[in-house]
Amino acid sequence: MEHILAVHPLIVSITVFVLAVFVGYYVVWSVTPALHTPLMSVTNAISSVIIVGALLAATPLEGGIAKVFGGIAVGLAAVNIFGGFTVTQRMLQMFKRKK
Amino acid sequence: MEHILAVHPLIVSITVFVLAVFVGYYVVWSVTPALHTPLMSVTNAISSVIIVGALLAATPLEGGIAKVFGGIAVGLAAVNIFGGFTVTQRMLQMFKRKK
Amino acid sequence: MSANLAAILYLISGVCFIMALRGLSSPRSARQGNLFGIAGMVIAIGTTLAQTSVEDYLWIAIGIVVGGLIGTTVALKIKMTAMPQLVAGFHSLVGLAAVLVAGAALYSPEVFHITDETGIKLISRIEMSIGVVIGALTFSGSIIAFAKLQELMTGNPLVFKGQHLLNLALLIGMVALVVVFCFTQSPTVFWIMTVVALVFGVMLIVPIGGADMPVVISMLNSYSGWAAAGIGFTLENTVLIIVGALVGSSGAILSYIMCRAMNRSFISVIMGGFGATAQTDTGGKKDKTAKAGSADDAAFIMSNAGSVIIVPGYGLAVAQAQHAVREMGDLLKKQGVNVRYAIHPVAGRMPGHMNVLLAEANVPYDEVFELDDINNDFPGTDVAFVIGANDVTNPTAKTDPQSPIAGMPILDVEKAKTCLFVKRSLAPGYAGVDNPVFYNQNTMMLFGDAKKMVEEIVKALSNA
Amino acid sequence: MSANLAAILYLISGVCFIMALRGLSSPRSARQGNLFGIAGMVIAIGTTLAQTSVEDYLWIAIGIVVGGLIGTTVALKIKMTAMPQLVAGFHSLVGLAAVLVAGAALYSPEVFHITDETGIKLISRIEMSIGVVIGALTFSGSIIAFAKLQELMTGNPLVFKGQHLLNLALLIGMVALVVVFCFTQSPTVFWIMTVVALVFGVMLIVPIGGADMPVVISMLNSYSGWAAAGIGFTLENTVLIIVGALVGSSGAILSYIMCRAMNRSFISVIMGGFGATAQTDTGGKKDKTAKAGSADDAAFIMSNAGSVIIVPGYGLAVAQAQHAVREMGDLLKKQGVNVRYAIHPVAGRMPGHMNVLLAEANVPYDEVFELDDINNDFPGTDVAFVIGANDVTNPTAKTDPQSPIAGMPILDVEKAKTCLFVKRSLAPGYAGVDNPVFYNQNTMMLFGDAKKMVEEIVKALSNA
Ligand SMILES: NC(=O)c1ccc[n+]([C@@H]2O[C@H](COP(=O)([O-])OP(=O)(O)OC[C@H]3O[C@@H](n4cnc5c(N)ncnc54)[C@H](OP(=O)(O)O)[C@@H]3O)[C@@H](O)[C@H]2O)c1
Ligand SMILES: NC(=O)c1ccc[n+]([C@@H]2O[C@H](COP(=O)([O-])OP(=O)(O)OC[C@H]3O[C@@H](n4cnc5c(N)ncnc54)[C@H](OP(=O)(O)O)[C@@H]3O)[C@@H](O)[C@H]2O)c1
Repeated sequence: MEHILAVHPLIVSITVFVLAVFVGYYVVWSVTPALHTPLMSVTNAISSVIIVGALLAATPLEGGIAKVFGGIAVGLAAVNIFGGFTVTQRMLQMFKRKK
Repeated sequence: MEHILAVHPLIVSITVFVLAVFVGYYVVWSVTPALHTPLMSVTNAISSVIIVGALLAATPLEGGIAKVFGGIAVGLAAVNIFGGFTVTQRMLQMFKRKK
Repeated sequence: MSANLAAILYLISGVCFIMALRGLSSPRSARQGNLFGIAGMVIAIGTTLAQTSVEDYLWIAIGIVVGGLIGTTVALKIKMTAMPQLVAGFHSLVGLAAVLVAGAALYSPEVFHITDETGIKLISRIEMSIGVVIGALTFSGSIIAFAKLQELMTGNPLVFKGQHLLNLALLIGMVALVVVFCFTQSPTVFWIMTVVALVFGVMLIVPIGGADMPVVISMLNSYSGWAAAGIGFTLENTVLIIVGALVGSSGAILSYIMCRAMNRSFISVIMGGFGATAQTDTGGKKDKTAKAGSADDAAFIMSNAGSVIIVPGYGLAVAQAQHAVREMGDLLKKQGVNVRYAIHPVAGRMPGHMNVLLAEANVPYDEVFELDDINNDFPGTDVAFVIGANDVTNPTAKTDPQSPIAGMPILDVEKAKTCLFVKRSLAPGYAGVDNPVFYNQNTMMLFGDAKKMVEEIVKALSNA
Repeated sequence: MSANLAAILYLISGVCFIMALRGLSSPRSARQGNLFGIAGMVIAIGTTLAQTSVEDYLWIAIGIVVGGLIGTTVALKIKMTAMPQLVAGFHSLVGLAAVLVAGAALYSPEVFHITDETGIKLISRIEMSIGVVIGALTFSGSIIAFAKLQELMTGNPLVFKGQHLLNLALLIGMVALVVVFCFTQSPTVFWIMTVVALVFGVMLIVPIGGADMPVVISMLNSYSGWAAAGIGFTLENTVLIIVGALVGSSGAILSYIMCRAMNRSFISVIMGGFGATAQTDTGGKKDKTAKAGSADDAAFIMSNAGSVIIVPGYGLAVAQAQHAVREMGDLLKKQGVNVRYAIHPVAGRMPGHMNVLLAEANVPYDEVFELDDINNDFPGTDVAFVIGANDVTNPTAKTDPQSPIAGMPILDVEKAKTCLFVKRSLAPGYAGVDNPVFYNQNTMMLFGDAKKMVEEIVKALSNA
């Protein structure tokens, strides 16, 4: 019997990835065409979750060049996160029903 | 930084489960209503994948009562697997387009 | 086989099962989907057998051969009208298998790698007890559902005083026993718990009327899925978790779809006794008269029509009239009539019931339409030919908010120029509500068994 | 924070992102979806910061405040018509951030726990190089796309001899450098590889015409998703993997939808030069004459109509005429005219472009219909008011299999009783194909800038 504990972490990642691709496939197809532009801007915002990697690089006390890279990456990702969610919210706020 | 290696296997299972529930939700809603009866029979067949557990119990050389249980469970699951896929196939074969 | 390879194979098997359900999104891809399902099962079994811990193949060879033969034979012999029973019967087996697997884990935990210094791991004890309880109530509940559908016992809801109290007591007892087992690991407690769950399963289903069984079956299906996922957690096995989630969602969604299409709450179905309370609603319209007609009349009307929409219902299944209906449709088409079929989401007694029957009779699926796709066409249609259906055409659902079917979407057959009803009497259907369409000016009742009546119409059409 | 808790929180964050996209299935749930997205981001960042390894908050505080301010300001100031540029610009930042994260991992691998006795783990080296290459080409490619859309450089495809050969050479060079880096771990090789990827990104985008940019942006979006998933593999981080898969699918599906709606293959878009080859197709019909009309004529026709369907296209965005159109629609509605909007899936220059513009002008979304939902209504409609749209109404798509838009579904405006076209000339649109509807008996051209023309119609309607 296989145990996930004994399994290489890469395989766990692959499992998560494969299932997430299925979820992504279905969830994107279910987006209504009228909201495809907000979809583009919101995926832009959420793809900035790579800020997680940038934070790791930017936060050790001693980090040398990696720390500089991390700090800049945090800034760039922040532009996207704030910009992406804000512009999406702005667009979505405009979609109204008939009063 | 968390590492999945260092993470309890239960949490890995939960991750897989949560994603699989999303997949299940979408994939079932996308089934056409005309095929809801075959859906019932095919889910019946695939839920017999618990035969995996039964096989583990049935196959050690020495197993005592567990081995008996496992053997019977293998048989029951087999009824479902063969029966479920066969009857589904029979039903699906009947769905034809206009010639 | 290395643990890594096995994990990858189990994942592939899980993906195969996803593809199996995905295939059902259209009749074109459905058969291929089923093959995916079979492939997934072969991979899962093969991977397990290729593990080094497998030593003795005898038992499982016997189990697979005997079980496989029985399953295949039943599946090939069964009539399409008996699908609800079959599904219920198969379900009970899954439940029992789950109980046995949990039992095996109790006696040989080392095979499942679920031991630690305390004996069986605590988390595994919890998972095991949940698995056995759900398995046991799925087993006994499905048996009762099977018996009701097969008419081995009365389909009437069995209700008695103190029922809810008894159920509550059983539930509390079950939970208490689970807790005790988790502390003691006692096999005796384990089996008492199992027996209580078996009784609980029976008590859960007896108050539910035979016709509500499809909802119940889906619910049990859902339970068995979650049970499989539970075993998946115990074994840390990806494919079991994936399948569990798929089956669990599928059952839950189907129950939801059925309840929504009937406009009833899931709770009210589970509490039972629906048909009984509703029947009182029928009076009032009895003084009106319905116009009755003959097979010849029907044949005449339809052969002069430009378009006919056939609306099948539960009576079609009872009378096994699907082949006769197809024949009638063919004759009409040959005379240049545009023939289509309209299927209500809860026509018949299980989801997709009518579609399977029509498919069995070789009706091409592109002549068969769902409610949403055809309902607007009734006003422009010459004849609505309703056969063995009743509730799904009852406009009371729209007009009377007190009616038990209030809010249920219906097929607007009354808007067709002429409306023909094939049934044996003016009796109401499943929901027990009188149908005002019977008494309309443009309605003609064709009293008789659905199959016989249609065969007579066929005869009349061929002679003309 | 324990690794287990962190893993659970990352999973929750991933689920939030799934819910964010799920919200977009309807305008009603979309804003709530966006809040889910924000919550997911907060959880992901919070969880990372709560890890014990975080020691110095200064840099990141500066980064988040400065970046956040810039991002918010841009997002609040940007015009809705500039959305394509904005998305391209933001994309380039994600690409650059990915390059920097990979660079940081190169210099401080221990922070990322990706070291073993050989230095950086082999698998992480592979993942890193894939991440940096995709990140770099996303960065430079998006910059070019931005420049073309913002008209900082010509939107024309830049094609030269030996282009494909050069690209092939770059691709091979890149792969070779990845292999060398994986063996040597040399930072020099890493940066050369990055530079080659940057050049490759530029070369990939220059041959593509400005108007094909939306497909390209989606494609880059998809790439950046897969790059994020790659970093997720390196960090074994669930939320990165989930987001990567979501974004990757989203970009791929949007490119696919656009290509399908234009009836072109993805490959042909990427190979570039579409507009150029098509323009030859225009001749032949030039001898026919189109009937021109004035704003007063249009106002007269529409105020006497029972129903008007407004078909907006790219010209509406160029002229920023959405507010004027809404005003016109309101006036017509006040006069009892049934006003609706029909949106073609590729009207404008990015998916959903027209919907956003109309929403900006306060057109309620229940007056706005997708092609499939309204196309059958043109025959019963009095006036089709086409404003700044061309290709999406061109029946050549159905009649001429040689046409570059052959097979693209179109809005059947010509079937309306009267068809009004607002545009500046008889010039063709994006695809360069002449539109025969201009010359129909029941068509009237309203030559002029879309905004000015509609404002004049509004004036005429208010005076009448
Ligand atoms: N499909 C599902 O998933 C599902 C699940 C649970 C419940 N239900 C419920 O089942 C009902 C389905 O509606 P329905 O319109 O299909 O059926 P129905 O309303 O139950 O009516 C069936 C009719 O068929 C007639 N009939 C019975 N045997 C016949 C025979 N041999 N020949 C001719 N007619 C015969 C009966 O009238 P006579 O006695 O006069 O002949 C009866 O009125 C709905 O109320 C639905 O909520 C459906
Ligand atoms: N939406 C997407 O995602 C997407 C992506 C890539 C490509 N495309 C392509 O873009 C095209 C979209 O079709 P479409 O019908 O919306 O646009 P179109 O066919 O490009 O036509 C736009 C028309 O607007 C007119 N126009 C331009 N500026 C104007 C102004 N200021 N005032 C009035 N009229 C003006 C132009 O004619 P005049 O010069 O005579 O004024 C032009 O013919 C399709 O071919 C589609 O394949 C779309």
